[in-house]
Amino acid sequence: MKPNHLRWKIGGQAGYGIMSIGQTISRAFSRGGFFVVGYPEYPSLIRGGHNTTAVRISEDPVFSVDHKVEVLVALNKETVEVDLPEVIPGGAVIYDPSDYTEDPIKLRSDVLWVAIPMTQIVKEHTGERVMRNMIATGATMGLVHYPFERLETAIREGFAKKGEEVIAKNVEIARIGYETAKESAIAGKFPLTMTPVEKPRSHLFLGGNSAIALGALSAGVQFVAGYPMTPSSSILMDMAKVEQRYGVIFKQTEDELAAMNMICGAAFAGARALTATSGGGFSLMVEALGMAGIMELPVVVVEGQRPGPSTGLPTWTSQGDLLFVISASQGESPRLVLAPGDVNECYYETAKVFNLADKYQLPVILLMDKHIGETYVSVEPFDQNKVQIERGQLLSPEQASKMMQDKGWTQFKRHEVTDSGVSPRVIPGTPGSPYICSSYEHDETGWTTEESDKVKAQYDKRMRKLEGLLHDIPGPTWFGPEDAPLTVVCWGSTRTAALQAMEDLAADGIMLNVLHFTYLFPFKAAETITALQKTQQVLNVEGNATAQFAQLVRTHTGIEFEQHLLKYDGRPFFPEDIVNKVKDLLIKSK
Amino acid sequence: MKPNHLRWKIGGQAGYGIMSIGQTISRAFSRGGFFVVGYPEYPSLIRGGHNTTAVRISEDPVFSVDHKVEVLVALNKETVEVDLPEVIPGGAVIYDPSDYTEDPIKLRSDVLWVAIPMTQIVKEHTGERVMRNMIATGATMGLVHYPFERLETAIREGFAKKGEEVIAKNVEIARIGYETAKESAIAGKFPLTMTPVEKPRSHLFLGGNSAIALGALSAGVQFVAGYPMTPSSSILMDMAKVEQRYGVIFKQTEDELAAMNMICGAAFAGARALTATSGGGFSLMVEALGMAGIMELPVVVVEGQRPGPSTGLPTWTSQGDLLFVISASQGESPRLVLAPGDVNECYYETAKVFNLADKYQLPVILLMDKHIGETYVSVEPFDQNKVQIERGQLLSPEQASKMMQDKGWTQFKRHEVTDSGVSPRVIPGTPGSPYICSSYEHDETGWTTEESDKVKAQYDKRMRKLEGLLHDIPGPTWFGPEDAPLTVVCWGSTRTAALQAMEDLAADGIMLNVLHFTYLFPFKAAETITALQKTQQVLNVEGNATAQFAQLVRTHTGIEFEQHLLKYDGRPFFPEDIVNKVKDLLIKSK
Amino acid sequence: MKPLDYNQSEHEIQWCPGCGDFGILLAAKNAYANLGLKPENIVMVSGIGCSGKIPHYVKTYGFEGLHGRALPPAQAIKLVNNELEVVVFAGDGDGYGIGMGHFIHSMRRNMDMLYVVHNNQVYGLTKGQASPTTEVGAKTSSTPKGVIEAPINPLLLALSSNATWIGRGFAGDIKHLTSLIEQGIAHKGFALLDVFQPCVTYNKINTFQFFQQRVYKLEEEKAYDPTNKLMAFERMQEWGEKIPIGVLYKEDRPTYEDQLPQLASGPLIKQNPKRDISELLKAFA
Amino acid sequence: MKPLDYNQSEHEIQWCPGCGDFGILLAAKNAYANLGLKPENIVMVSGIGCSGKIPHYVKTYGFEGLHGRALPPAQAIKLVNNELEVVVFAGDGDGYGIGMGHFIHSMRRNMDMLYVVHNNQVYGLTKGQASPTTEVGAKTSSTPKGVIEAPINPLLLALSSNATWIGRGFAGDIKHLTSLIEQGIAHKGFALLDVFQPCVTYNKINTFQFFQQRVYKLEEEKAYDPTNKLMAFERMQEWGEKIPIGVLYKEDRPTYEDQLPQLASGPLIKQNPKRDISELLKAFA
Ligand SMILES: Cc1ncc(C[n+]2csc(CCOP(=O)(O)OP(=O)(O)O)c2C)c(N)n1
Ligand SMILES: Cc1ncc(C[n+]2csc(CCOP(=O)(O)OP(=O)(O)O)c2C)c(N)n1
Ligand code: SF4
Ligand code: SF4
Ligand SMILES: [Mg+2]
Ligand SMILES: [Mg+2]
Repeated sequence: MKPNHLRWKIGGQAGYGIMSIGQTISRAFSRGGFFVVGYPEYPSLIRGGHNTTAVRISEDPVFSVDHKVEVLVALNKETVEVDLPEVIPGGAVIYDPSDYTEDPIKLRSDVLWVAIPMTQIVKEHTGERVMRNMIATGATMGLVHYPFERLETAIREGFAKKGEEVIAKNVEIARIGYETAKESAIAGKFPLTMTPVEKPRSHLFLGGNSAIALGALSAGVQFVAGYPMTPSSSILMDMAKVEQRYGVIFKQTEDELAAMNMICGAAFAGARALTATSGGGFSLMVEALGMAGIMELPVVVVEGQRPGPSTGLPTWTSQGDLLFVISASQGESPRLVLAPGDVNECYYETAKVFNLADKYQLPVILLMDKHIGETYVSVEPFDQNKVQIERGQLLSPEQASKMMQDKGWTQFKRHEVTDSGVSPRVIPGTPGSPYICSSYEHDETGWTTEESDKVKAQYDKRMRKLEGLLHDIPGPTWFGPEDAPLTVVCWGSTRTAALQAMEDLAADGIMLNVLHFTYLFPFKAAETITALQKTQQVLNVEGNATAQFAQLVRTHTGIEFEQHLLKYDGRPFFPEDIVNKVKDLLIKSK
Repeated sequence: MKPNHLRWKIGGQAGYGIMSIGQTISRAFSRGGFFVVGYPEYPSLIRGGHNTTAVRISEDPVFSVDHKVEVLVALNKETVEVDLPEVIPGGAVIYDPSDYTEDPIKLRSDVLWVAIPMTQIVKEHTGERVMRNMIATGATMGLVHYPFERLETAIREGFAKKGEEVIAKNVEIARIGYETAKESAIAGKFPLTMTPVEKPRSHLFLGGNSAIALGALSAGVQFVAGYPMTPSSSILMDMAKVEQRYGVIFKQTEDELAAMNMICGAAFAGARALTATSGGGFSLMVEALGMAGIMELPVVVVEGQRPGPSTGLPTWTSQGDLLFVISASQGESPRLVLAPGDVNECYYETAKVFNLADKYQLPVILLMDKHIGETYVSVEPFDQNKVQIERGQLLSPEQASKMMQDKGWTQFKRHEVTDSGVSPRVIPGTPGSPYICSSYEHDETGWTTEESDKVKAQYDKRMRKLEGLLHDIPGPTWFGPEDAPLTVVCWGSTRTAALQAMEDLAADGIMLNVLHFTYLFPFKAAETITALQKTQQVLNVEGNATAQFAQLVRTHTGIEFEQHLLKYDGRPFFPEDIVNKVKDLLIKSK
Repeated sequence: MKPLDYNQSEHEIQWCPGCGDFGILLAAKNAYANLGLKPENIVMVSGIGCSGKIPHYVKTYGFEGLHGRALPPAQAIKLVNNELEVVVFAGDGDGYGIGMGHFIHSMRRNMDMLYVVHNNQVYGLTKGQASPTTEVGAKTSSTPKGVIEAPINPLLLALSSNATWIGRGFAGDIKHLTSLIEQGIAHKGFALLDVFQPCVTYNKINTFQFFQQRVYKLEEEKAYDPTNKLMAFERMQEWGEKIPIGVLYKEDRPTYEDQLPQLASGPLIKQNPKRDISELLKAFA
Repeated sequence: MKPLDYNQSEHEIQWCPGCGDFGILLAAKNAYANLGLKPENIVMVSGIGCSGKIPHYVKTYGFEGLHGRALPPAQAIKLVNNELEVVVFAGDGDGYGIGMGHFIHSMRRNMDMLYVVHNNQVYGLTKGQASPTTEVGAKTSSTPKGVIEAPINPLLLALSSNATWIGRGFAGDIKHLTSLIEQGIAHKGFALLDVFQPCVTYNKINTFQFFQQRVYKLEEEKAYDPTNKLMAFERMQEWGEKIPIGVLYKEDRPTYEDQLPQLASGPLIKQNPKRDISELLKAFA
């Protein structure tokens, strides 16, 4: 145990505030200058089931939680049953003695059992049962000797909207937990202390979904349509909250078919438009995705992956939809697919791809997942000034009429065949250039055609856009020492676990580097080949059963990865998954 | 021009019986012992536009029409404008002089212009304008000195349901065409004669869509649900016609979502079930396709490709949906994908894959296209006795109760984890074994689970089915000489053009062989590698812009094809497309 | 059979304590028992939502399909084996939102089945967004400023779509609900049963109390004639201080399956699928 | 503006000669001219079908989307630019079959647009299958033994779904149809206009003659009050010897867009998308 490094986990039933208390404790430490990352796990139920939130707190940057904790808070017996193995020797378990008739110490004698009579305290102080989490949080702070005022501030902020009475009650009850823990005989035996750092950082503290919503708002999104679906609903609900403040329209639709068709209509009419869904909803958007392709409409679709097939595991994570979104919809139509690697990218890349959508007039698929969407981390505050809004070749009425004159057009050629494949566009309301935007194959004006050469010209023009796009997007990113004997290849959300594993292994003297892909399609083949030439041994890590990214790499480069670490049980990669696999490989290759 | 080899094409407006007359003339020759293949082309309109039917007739087996004809029948001026270049020097154009004020001979002097006053004849004999096609057909027969009785029989059969009066009128008018042509001065100059062969073959004469319907009926299909969509509607309409006769239920649904979900319900309840659609409708089936995967339901989906993206070119052909159907739906679920290479396979493979669907309890996607679906050919009569119905591990109530006893189950384990991945199943109505069939991830009994090991066990079990399946399906097929210097690789409907090209090139002394894939997923990687090792130079031929099959091959074998012939203008490959490309390549490689 | 005989005993039920879904579950089991239905002859089909979990909790055959798509598989099950009793359960988002198309088209077909909609006027499982039956002005996570769309009226839609039996129940009155489920199953044709099913977690307006204070039973009103379409039309619009429950409308119309000669010799899946298509082949000779 | 000014002159119109769609096309252009609408301010949105081709034939902005999905893009277009006149065209298969869900939900929203359904009671473009409005008993390629499902009644569905203007026209009476399209566009809110549109190729029952013999105009009947819901309910069920056309129902209800404070300062797309979200970021600090 290192001072100022705490891995903490709380477990209990749904409805007992497991997620919100994770936020509170995280905020308390974040405000003390710590880096934090928090990861909630919960079943697809409204009440009951086993819920947990794991938080990692450190004075150094942290990327990912893992399956080891210094402190476990058990709000019920089930948590002890399920999560006790994660407590490291010498760690502590904060529990409620009223859950036990016998002393639980016999379950494991190498951990400290910190009995906090939460149920009793709640009763004595006329609190609600849900407040046990607050007592436990107070107790945690007491145990690690963190100043209580930090927690008090966090409570004040978190409950700001609930009024002074609620705040006071929570602070009172948290303080009792704090004192009880601090004064308990056992507390003295616990060696870990957390001390606020000297110069607190002004971190933001949020999950990937929130960052996506913020990024879209910064990018000037004007129209958002969607149908709730875990794990992406929160993006929609965020928009519902702010639509009036920021001049956005959020429309909850009757289904995902409507949502996707709506954003196509909005894009046609000139608005920046977004939808957010998960794989099941995306399945219903597939037809209109192709329409956006042939109509050349800039739209942004957030696809938050969860494990399939079908309804699958709604509240868990996955990287199983990669090949699906790349080839979704009949025929062939261009698109951009990317999967942010961290919360920062969720903000900045979202803002950026609105520009790419406009520049190339095509749909963008932002491949998220439950893990990156809901895992919250501390990040440098987003710099709005870095976000530019570039609408591409969207003509003003003046530009349009000049263009028609210059080119001698009697009819506006919305789908003019150009070298770049991109054609200037106008929006309804522009005088003189009415055109038909059609899902049929068409000629340059939009008129339906079945003539071989016109068909081919349009098809080629559309696909040509991928060339410029490929040039505009970055290739993979290297992390870690250049000459590492082993490279972890990964994409999207798996980066956090890989980076954490890299640090953890470095501590063990094992060198590793990471090659991470955010932009996935069109595929940066040349850059990938160059990058892979620098590797000695490669371990491909991804969250699906058929190594979809490895398939993609092989399709476009011929390169086959020999080692895979695949996970498809709904859990994200934890750093130790990678650590263990790497150790295995290195032993074998010796 | 060789005797007994005729390439014939008729062109005119939609609504002028272009398609049906192609059938009549084909039947007349088929009954005379000839091999025929007929290919209709028409726009997405009910009336008007330019429609054609091309027919190739030969005493030797034929695979495909091409873009050269000995006889062109022009029912309007547009046909001459568009199709005249296809007539070979010395060929004939049958036309209606009333379409011209000047003699059209100046358009091309190297062809025979056979003027048949069709409009006038129709008027004189109080026929309808649509009957001009019959006159032209008679004229064709006269021109090539084919016995008129053969045509008369074909007319009698084709119009059997319309009554004697209609038949008599058509025969009368056809005969006038026949005599007019035969007696015309020009006729004597036309060297091509067609003579019925000695022992007429008892061929069937049909397109791939009809063969699919027949195959499904032979396989005991019991439930068909679908929503009309070109080019697959005819399969549904065929079922509507015979449902009462054969104990099938055909349900036209409100949309494709309903159709796919319905066949899942039907399969769950124990029926053999099928739907047919095109890419747009398939897009709406994607979500339920994944459901069939997780529920382990045997269903058969016919996907008749047409050019996309989106509405695209509804009445034209494409091979653009391959990667889409292979990776369609969120998450990963097993499926079988195949694309019949000819009408024979449409029948026999359809019948066979119903068994595979049942054996492995998964969805089968029969990838068709407009070309193979609607191009009609003469084939050996289908042998129903070759079709076996094997329902796989579908337990009778007795078997089910015995199984429960033997295994000591209190609850039926519908998704029992087995080595093969296949679990015995029961259907509703079976006493003692009620179970829940769920789109959530589940344990062996069907109960929703989120436990890591159970999730993984089910996921693995389902994917394991692909191993057995891979073993049960055939690899690619060779056609032509083993040691050819060039191999055409193709899949699905492109086979016919490839085989015809092979024959045509052989006539020019150029050797070629063809490696054709009917079964596409799971992919026969080992067999493909072995097969490709035997090749010298490879030309990959497919009907899409991104060489999807080549991508598939590279993904699974690492092998990259260097030469591609790709077509995506809605037209199928014609033999001369391949012939020309091959000649090009051979010149270059010299 | 007793209601207990339909218990799916091995697992815990996963609804929030006090949820209206418990009432529907109980009433369904009661009705099955009262009608003496064998567990193996019932298929409970559902979509996805809190409501959609119900087939898990009863020892019958179950099919928990996709969100919004309970009706299509249910119809197919009925068509291929019309000896089965098909009972379909949906949520209001599920059945009246994303599933609206199937709902309307199912009614005009009139296949013999009961369609029970757990109408809690909210999206429960996805945590409280507005549903198509949420009242105007209601503040939800997706409508923080209040709903501005008129809610749908499922009963009126059913009346306009030729449903042959239209009922409404309340999950807080299990005896009455049991009887409605029984009648709905017994009815020959498509029966819609909309059920007020308070969501104790996300709907703080349409609570048990809300309905207890408002509902009244149509069958207690002598003058009400459920075969009178005009009467039904008016009564289906009643909302506010008084809200009618019971059978609002019924009529006799042949079912879809009864018009299929293919089924004269018994359920499709009991017929031999091996068939001789020689005659059909002749058409292509 | 004159009707001719809306002509899309470069290409030939691709419907069968005599098709009812010509009547709708003509009436639409008349109505635009009578209302003095600028071509660039009209967006004609359609689905796929013979009906769906109509935006090609008029010199306005057009959006020919997916089969069954005309309404969703239309609504979005209106929402992001409510200065545009959005007129939506659908087929009966398109709008009432596959598009049923969007239809019902659009009506309850009451956005300001006109929805014209080319009701030829058949699937035209796919060559003559039964549609949701095909009459019972009709033999089509998909129902060779005759339809056995009750057709839907679009007007009743609209009445049950809170549409605020419900009309019916006949493509054989262009003057009357023109006036209905004008009224529908002028109405503030969602207007449904169902149009009898004979398909001369595939529907041999519901021909021009069929309707000429049966239709009568409601506005010629003094006693008919289109604001009376009950009257509308009864009249919408009239079918057989006499069939009413005209405005069957209308009411005033605020439109969806009028309830959006975001639009107070003008259409969304005219607002500056650059915004400062500092305050929002604070919530995450
Ligand atoms: C295609 C699709 N979209 C969205 C979801 C997410 N989802 C699951 S349940 C649900 C709504 C639940 O509301 P309701 O149908 O009223 O059922 P309740 O939970 O209230 O019983 C949604 C949107 C999904 N499973 N599938
Ligand atoms: C998803 C999808 N399914 C099916 C089709 C094929 N399709 C095109 S038009 C049409 C129906 C046409 O009927 P209707 O909507 O009544 O229009 P009409 O042609 O009669 O005007 C169908 C089924 C399609 N384009 N897309
Ligand atoms: S969220 Fe509502 S509907 Fe769902 S189980 Fe809880 S109370 Fe019932
Ligand atoms: S098929 Fe019918 S609806 Fe279509 S254009 Fe012809 S007449 Fe009109
Ligand atoms: Mg609900
Ligand atoms: Mg129609």
